[in-house]
Amino acid sequence: MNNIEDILVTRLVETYFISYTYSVVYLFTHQTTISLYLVKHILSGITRCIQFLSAFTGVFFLGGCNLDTRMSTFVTKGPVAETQYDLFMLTVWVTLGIFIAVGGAFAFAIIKFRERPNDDRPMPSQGHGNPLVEIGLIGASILLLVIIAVPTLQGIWYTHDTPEDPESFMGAWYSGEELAEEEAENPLIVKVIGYQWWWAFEYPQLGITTANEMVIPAGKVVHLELRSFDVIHSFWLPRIAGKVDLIPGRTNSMWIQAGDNFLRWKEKQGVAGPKEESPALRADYAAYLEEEIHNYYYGQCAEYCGDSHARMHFRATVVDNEEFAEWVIDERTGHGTPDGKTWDDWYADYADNPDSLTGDLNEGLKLFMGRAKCATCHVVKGNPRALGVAGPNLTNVGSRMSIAAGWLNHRIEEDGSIDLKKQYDNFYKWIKETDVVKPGNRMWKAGGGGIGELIDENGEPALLTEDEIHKLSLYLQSLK
Amino acid sequence: MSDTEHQEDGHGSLVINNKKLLMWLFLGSDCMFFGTLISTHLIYRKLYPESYDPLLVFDLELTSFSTFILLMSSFLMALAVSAMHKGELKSFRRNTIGVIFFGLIFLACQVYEFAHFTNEGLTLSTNTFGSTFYMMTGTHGVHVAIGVFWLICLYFYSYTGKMDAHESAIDVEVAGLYWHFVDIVWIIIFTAVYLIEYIPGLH
Amino acid sequence: MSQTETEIHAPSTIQAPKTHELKPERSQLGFMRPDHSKSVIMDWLTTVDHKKIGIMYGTIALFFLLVGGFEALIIRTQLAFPENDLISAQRYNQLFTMHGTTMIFLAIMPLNAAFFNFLVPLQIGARDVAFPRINSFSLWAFVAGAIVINFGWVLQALQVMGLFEASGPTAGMTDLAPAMGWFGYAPLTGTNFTGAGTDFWIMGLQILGIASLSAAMNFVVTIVNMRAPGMKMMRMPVFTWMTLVVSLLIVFAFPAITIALGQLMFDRCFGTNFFVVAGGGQPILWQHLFWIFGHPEVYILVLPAMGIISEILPVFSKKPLFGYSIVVFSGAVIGFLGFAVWSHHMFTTGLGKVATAAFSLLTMAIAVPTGVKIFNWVGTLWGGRVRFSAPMIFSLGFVWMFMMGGFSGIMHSSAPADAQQQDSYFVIAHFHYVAIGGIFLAVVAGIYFWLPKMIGKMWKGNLSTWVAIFSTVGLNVTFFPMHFLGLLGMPRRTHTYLEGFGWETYNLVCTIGAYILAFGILLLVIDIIRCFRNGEPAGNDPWDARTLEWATTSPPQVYNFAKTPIIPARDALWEDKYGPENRKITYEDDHGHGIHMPSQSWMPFIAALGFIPVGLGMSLMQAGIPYMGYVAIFGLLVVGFGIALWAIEGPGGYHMHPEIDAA
Amino acid sequence: MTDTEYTPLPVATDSHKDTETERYHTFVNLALVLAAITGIELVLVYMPFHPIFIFTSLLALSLFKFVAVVAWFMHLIYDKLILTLAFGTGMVIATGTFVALGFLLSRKWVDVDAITQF
Repeated sequence: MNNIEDILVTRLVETYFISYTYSVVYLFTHQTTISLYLVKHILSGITRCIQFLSAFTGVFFLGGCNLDTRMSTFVTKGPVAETQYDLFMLTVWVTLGIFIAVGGAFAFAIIKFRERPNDDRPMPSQGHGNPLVEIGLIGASILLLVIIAVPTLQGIWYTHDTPEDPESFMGAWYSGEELAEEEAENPLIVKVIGYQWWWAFEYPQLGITTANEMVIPAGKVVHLELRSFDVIHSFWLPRIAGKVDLIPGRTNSMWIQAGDNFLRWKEKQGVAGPKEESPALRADYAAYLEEEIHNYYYGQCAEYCGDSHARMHFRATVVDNEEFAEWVIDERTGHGTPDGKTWDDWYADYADNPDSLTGDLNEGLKLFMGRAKCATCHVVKGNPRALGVAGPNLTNVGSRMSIAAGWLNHRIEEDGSIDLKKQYDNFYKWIKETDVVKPGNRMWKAGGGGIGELIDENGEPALLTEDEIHKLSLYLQSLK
Repeated sequence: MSDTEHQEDGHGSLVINNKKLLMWLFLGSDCMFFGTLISTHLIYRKLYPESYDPLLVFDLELTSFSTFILLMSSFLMALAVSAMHKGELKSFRRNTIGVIFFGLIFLACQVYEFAHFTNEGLTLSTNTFGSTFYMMTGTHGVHVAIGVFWLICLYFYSYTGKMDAHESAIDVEVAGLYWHFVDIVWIIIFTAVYLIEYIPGLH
Repeated sequence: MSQTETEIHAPSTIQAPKTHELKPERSQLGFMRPDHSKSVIMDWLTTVDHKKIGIMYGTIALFFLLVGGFEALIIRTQLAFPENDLISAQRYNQLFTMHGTTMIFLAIMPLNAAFFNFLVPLQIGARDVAFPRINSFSLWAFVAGAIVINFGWVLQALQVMGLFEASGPTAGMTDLAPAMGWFGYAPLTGTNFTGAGTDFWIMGLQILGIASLSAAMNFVVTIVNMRAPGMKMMRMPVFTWMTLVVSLLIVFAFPAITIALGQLMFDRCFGTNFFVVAGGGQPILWQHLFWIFGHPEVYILVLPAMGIISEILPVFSKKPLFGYSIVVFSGAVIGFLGFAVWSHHMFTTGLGKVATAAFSLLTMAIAVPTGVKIFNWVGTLWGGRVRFSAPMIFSLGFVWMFMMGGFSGIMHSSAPADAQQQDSYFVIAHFHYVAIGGIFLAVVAGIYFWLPKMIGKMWKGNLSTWVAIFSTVGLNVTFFPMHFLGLLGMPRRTHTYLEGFGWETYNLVCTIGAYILAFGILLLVIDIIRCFRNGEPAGNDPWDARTLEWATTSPPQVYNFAKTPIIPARDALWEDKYGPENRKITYEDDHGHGIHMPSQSWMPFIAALGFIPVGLGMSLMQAGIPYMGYVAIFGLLVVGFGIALWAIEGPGGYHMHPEIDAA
Repeated sequence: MTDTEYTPLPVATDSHKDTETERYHTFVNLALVLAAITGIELVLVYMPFHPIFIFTSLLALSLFKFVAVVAWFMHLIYDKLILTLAFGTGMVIATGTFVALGFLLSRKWVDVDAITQF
């Protein structure tokens, strides 16, 4: 091998080492400035050429390096995700240590012991190893793993069982009515059921069901029961908790909590004594929930579940206790008819004299109940004849920030309100081309019952017209 | 049969006959096959103890009989291998035909059992019990059938005059190992699948 | 192929002491054996020579590596931009399923098998493997499995060209290519969710399992029994040791998947309830059975890579492997522990606290022997004289990248942390660092190291450096950002994603990286072709190597060693070259008998090809096409007859007399 | 082997014959024992003992039968250790897997509503 090649290859190896140290290090420097200084000291002896390379790597990652994103596991908003994140960072620090030690030794060995041109060193000694070194290294690696293992075990125990937190018992915070006596000592329970490709959220204690967008109170433990209707799905709300699978034939459970409870929050604030209690503290705590926790969270199915797996999102809105109670009442009440008639009257007119029901909303409702066959699969609370359970519950669908299991969004990110124009477009798009938005969807083709299979009296295909879709969209938008 | 090609070219470190080692490895592997099948069966039994009562169809007398038959065939197989090592071709044939005969009886019992169970309403698709039971015992039955076929081949091969006490003894021994394995699998199945169902009040 | 040169090197029989013409003889069936054929095709189809079989494994595996890489490129292109609609969701799902299946079963495993086949008999000083015809059977069964598994693509291509339509008798042919992920989680593999592609996948994997099992048993017997005199277990090269461990893993792990696939096939074809929820089936059981196989499979893939590296590092440091016995022992421990950690793939399935904790700790435990290997590699370099030849560059890259993959592995072992990482792009990053940074780089290192031995030609020029630069840079640009993608919440196996989740830049960078990596692989292919076409003769020992395979000619003669070597020490060739007098290799006298060579045979080829009608027949029968059950039975008969005739035809064999050449 | 230079070995040496005869007696005795054990098993399940006792006894008896066949009929005690290792590894892994699966899959999380078969 000639000289130039030798140098080239040495450079190549150096480049490996340096660019890797730097890029891994960059991840951690994001956390604290202290570590940045530390790393700077470690890197201080490195030449200009290397600094150029690091700068290159830095720019490369800086470009896309915003860790506070919608589904980030870095910026956590709940004790479960926080525990998981802390453990992750622990493993990161431990492996970083090993990386620096072993990688350093490795790089040193490569550079120090490389063959030089006209090398006249004697033949390396043909030693077969050193038992003491071996055993020492094995011991050291076991020790390092114990550092990870102990908190891991604590973490497993902490994140596994729903904690008995008196503040989270329904009786302690839920102000709404109609709560069975024995439920007062339970946390809020939500049954999560996965379907291809949407989510049902049932609140058995409150007798309500919603779909794709769950609502939970801030700072309270929520117990989730996870089931699947067809194939395996996985419930993942990254900022609040890691995932647990929904497996057909089996019931899994997990617990989530958006934001800390009062006790944990106090500990983090460094307030002396767990018994410490004062209205001012309570107010601070409420402000913490209000500012940091009340929000709209993004989740997604994390286990491959067929064609439209990528489009199986869900959302969680975290609200305060009062808002939660209001939301429950809203859900329970459901919807009346478009022009305030009773449902009985409306149905009487619908049967005898449908033409008397005019206006876009009434037309939309007629389609909903009739030609478009929506009511065979969807529930709209209040409407006594919309009782189908094969599809998502549409009660208050107009208040949701997204439709089609989170795929079509109309939330204005700045203030969290609904973009009505966008919402209309989304409904329109969804009804018009369900199969394009979500390939394989049963709303489009359900073996003869889907809206992509609608037929007229002669058995000819007769999809919904643009006008009909327009009216249906308006009607659905009015469900809020 | 004569699968080993050139073990003679193996060198001084030859530890053990190639074919024999191959067969033992296969049997080790087969342990995992049957381990998986039996695990599946027992796990579903454990998960759904009430879903099906196998005593509705099981017939312990018949199963014990076929177990006994299989044990005895294993005994005869051991004698056949021993005879082959001693170079007693006649004794080998006598014992082998006995093994084949017993193997066929076992298969007949199993066919009868399957037919009987099906008549009683237990099929592959009735429930998990049916699925796991038929697949497990069926796989075992296929093993027995292959063994019988193999022994029949060896039996007729012994008339070609190409058998010798050295290489053919190994061939017979390997076939014998396979046969014994089929027997021990049945020993486990007999206890784990049949007998324990009869213990009163275990579930 | 230049392999025909081997024939020219074959000893000229005219000079043999007994005038011993090499002519084909009749088998016990009365057919002419296909030995000494002038037809190259016939020679390769019927060969039982482990070297030719190895080369065929390697060639086919490289082809599938390119196929799988192409599939990956389409996947990455689709993901370059949010809400991209380059390909449909279904096509994307087929692509990632087949990408995984192809890479694992049709690229990496056979690449490893190529090295096993070519090297193990040479490294232990044997003439061939213990059962040469079973070896040939394994190769062709692998080919049959590959055809069955990829048959869906063929049909789909025909469909696109308008030559095939799912109607009439073929109306049941939906989902032509498999689309349920390479671990096929039930119940997505059930008949209500997926179509014919799943059947091709099941049957193809089943056939590949038979191929792997028969090959693995063969290698165990070979390594245990066929070692040259003096080649004690603790004198074997580490690569041979890893082959032994991997073969045992295959022997004990594959039955689990075979049974699971059998149960699944019964569910689909005969209405059983193993994984059908309504009938009481528990889909979770599939996951357990799959990973009982699947985790050892991970080590089946990676241990040979570790073996290759353990061979190359000593050669280019001019030092023996540091801590040989502990490297060997840790390999065995990894293999054994590999059976006890399967549920760490299932931390999110709700195993319960105790089981989660147990599997979490066991997974951490398995990091220790893996770490030991890395320490020992560093120890090997330490104090040596490191030469940066092509194989060494890739080996050093391997240690580096494999370490990265190992670290994210440790992160996974902490079950609560894994709850965030599982099924996200973080996992993708982890196992691609292991698979590309680890296995692929090691295999490339192995190709650069051993190709001169295989074809007798030396590499030309320095393209290898560029291969190294492009593939490692490409690999890192592709997969390093994926750690962030996963931690920012992007689930794997999603055919598209919405804007606004902070994933756009990372995905674009990953895609660019994938093309850089692809360019590196393209350069590799070019380099291999250049070596074949323009390589200078390599000589027996171009790298100043240490192990026995370098003691024979390049390429080795059909009989490997003219005389059986007697091995006095570990690193036999090195001791022979530089060691004291009492450690030189001596050779056995063959007493003028010549070398007994096994005869070639058509039967393994025929028996293995019978698997194609079995696989396709069963799959198409499930899709409801008439008479396909008979096709499957016909295939089974072909397999059965092939094996029976193979048994009856007798092993045959002939003698060669290389001593004249050797003199 | 169709090796032309192959010379068939003498059929068997006397000592070889003696060991085979010795084994013959072992085999006969073992066959009797195995038959007897099967009989005992058969009776045992109908005995009014505690189920756990019967279960344990059955386990022990079938284990004995298993080991006996493997050791004597299959010549494992006469053969090289490596064969025991090859088979034993398979047995250990299979048993371990079975036990682990038994612990991992339990009735308590079965979603009975989803199963329509019964």
